[in-house]
Amino acid sequence: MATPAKPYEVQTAVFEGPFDLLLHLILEHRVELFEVRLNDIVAAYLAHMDTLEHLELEVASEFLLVAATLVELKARRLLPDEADIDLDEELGLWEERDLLLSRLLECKTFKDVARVLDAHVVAAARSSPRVAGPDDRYVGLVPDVLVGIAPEALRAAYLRATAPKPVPVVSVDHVTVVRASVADAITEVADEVRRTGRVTFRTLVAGLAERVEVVVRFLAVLELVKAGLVDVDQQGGSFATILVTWLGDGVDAEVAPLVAADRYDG
Amino acid sequence: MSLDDADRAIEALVMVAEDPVDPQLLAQLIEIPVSEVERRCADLSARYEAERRGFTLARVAGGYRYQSHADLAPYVERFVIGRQSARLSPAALETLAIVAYKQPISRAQMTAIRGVDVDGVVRTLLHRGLVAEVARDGGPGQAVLYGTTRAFLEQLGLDSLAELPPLGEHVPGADVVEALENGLRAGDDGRELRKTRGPIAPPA
Amino acid sequence: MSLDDADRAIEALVMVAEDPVDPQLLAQLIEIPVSEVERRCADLSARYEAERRGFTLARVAGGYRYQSHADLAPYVERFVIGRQSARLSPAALETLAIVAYKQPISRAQMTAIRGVDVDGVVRTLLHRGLVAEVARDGGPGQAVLYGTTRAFLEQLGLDSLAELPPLGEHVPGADVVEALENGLRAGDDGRELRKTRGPIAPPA
Repeated sequence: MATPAKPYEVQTAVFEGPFDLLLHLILEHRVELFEVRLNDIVAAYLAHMDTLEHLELEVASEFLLVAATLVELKARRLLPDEADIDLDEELGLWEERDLLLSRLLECKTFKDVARVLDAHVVAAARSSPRVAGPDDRYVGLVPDVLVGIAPEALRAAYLRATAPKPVPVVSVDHVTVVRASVADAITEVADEVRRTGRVTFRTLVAGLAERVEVVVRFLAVLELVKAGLVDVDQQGGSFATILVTWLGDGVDAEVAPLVAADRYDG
Repeated sequence: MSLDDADRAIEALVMVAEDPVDPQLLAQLIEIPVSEVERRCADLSARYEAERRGFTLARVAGGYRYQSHADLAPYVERFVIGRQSARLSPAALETLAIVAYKQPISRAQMTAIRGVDVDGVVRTLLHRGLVAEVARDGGPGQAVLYGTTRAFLEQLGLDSLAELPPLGEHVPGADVVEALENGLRAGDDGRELRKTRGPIAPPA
Repeated sequence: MSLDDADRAIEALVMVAEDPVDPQLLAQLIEIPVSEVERRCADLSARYEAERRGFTLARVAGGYRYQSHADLAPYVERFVIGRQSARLSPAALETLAIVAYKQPISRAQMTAIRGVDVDGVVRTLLHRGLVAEVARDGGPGQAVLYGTTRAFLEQLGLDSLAELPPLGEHVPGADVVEALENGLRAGDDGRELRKTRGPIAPPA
């Protein structure tokens, strides 16, 4: 990261990621998570994107993670409202909540201990080490370390040092799965809405087994709304059918930048 | 209060070293037991302090080194400008803390703990020489595993990783745990959170 | 016989310096006259001798430096010889190659090319007399620029740098280096190097 990315802002506070945001909301504002209006955060997100001259991709994708986490949590709250509660699902919900709690606690632990380490660094920086080494009387003792090294070996070492470094491969985990699939979902949703002209959100998520996949589809729709490629309409308040309508002119070029943007891995 | 030859040899050797000198090496060169090296270094260090020297003999990263006395930071800071590294960002410090306590650890594991991508900060930490690749995961991905370096110990002024503050002392208190539990409560229908585990365990 | 603050500041500053410290600079940093610096240094030096310290405060070309006492040379020699492995590490060889082909070059530029901190490696190369400071960057930081030495050429059996094997026109990686360097130089374009010494200084 050559220059530090401008962190994403929600209501003046600066958050570094979903855990950061959740810890802030819960610990400093004592907010119950299910009271957070996702609407507000999405509105702030869209307003912020409008003010940017160019999309700060790393920050934008982190924000999508925040939104995904919140949507997932709110979805958990909403699902049991349906008449028949699946006991397995209910138990799974508790487990997931406990897992999130322990992850937040772990994250908070390292945030706190990082401050202690910083205090160590600051204290240690008040002393500087001696680095001068032996004086010139002893330079003659140094063996000729280059003996036996051909100039060609030096050239080879130079080429090795300047060869492009392999890009580190990050193995897929829970978090990166979410990020990667938003790009795919944008393509899939765009294809489907363009083909049909108008479709219900329920149709777009029909057949998806995992809740997180539904969340990702929802985020994809938000991205397409933001880009002006689709419009959404919901008559009859919460839980009424959401209609998604195609506004674009049918070329792939409009969708491509969104997909590329999300695939970017800073 | 004259110094004997072993003390003088310790002073000379630590003076010409570019990095902290392993007491084993001092013992070998001076031909005295390691325990005696340790005792003599402790005595020298106490004596410098008592004489109000401008330098100290410090035990850092497993060895002994001379360094300027912390009192004189105002003078030294003006002089060594550029040699001191810039402060780490909170994000880099948090990631560094995770590596310090969880090493060896992969990027994916760091990402999972922080909840955000760590590639940028890991690059910064590698660049600063505070962490390094220490192994590869045996699994299919052969993920690179990272650990802290000697430079990390030197920058924190620690003798070894054992001197890191115990993580257990920094596990959030009952009030924080309770606040988080309330925050994650289901809300309106009075359902209670069933606890299945306590605060996270300190590292083994 | 406690030391006052000016003595302590002198001790601290000379201790952390990489090169002999100019008394003018000491005077400026401590805000006392140069003559007083000279007198205090002479006193400190005499006191170390009287206390039979293992180190001395020597007045050498360019200023004051701590060095090991001549009496203790046998220990220091064993340390210096024993410490060096006969071969350069791959990291040291790569860094040396970068200096050889890109001189004059700053540590920051080497770090940018290698992607890891090079301070320790550069110190090794300096102490082995293979590279030396050859100039200073004209910019605000006055970064030290390094080049290879005559000893470097002699050990490789070359008469001049022109005899280094050419990198070739189509070397992959050279463009990468340029990109890295441009990235590093962004913002201070057009700055010229102010040379203070010739390109190949023999080890001091």
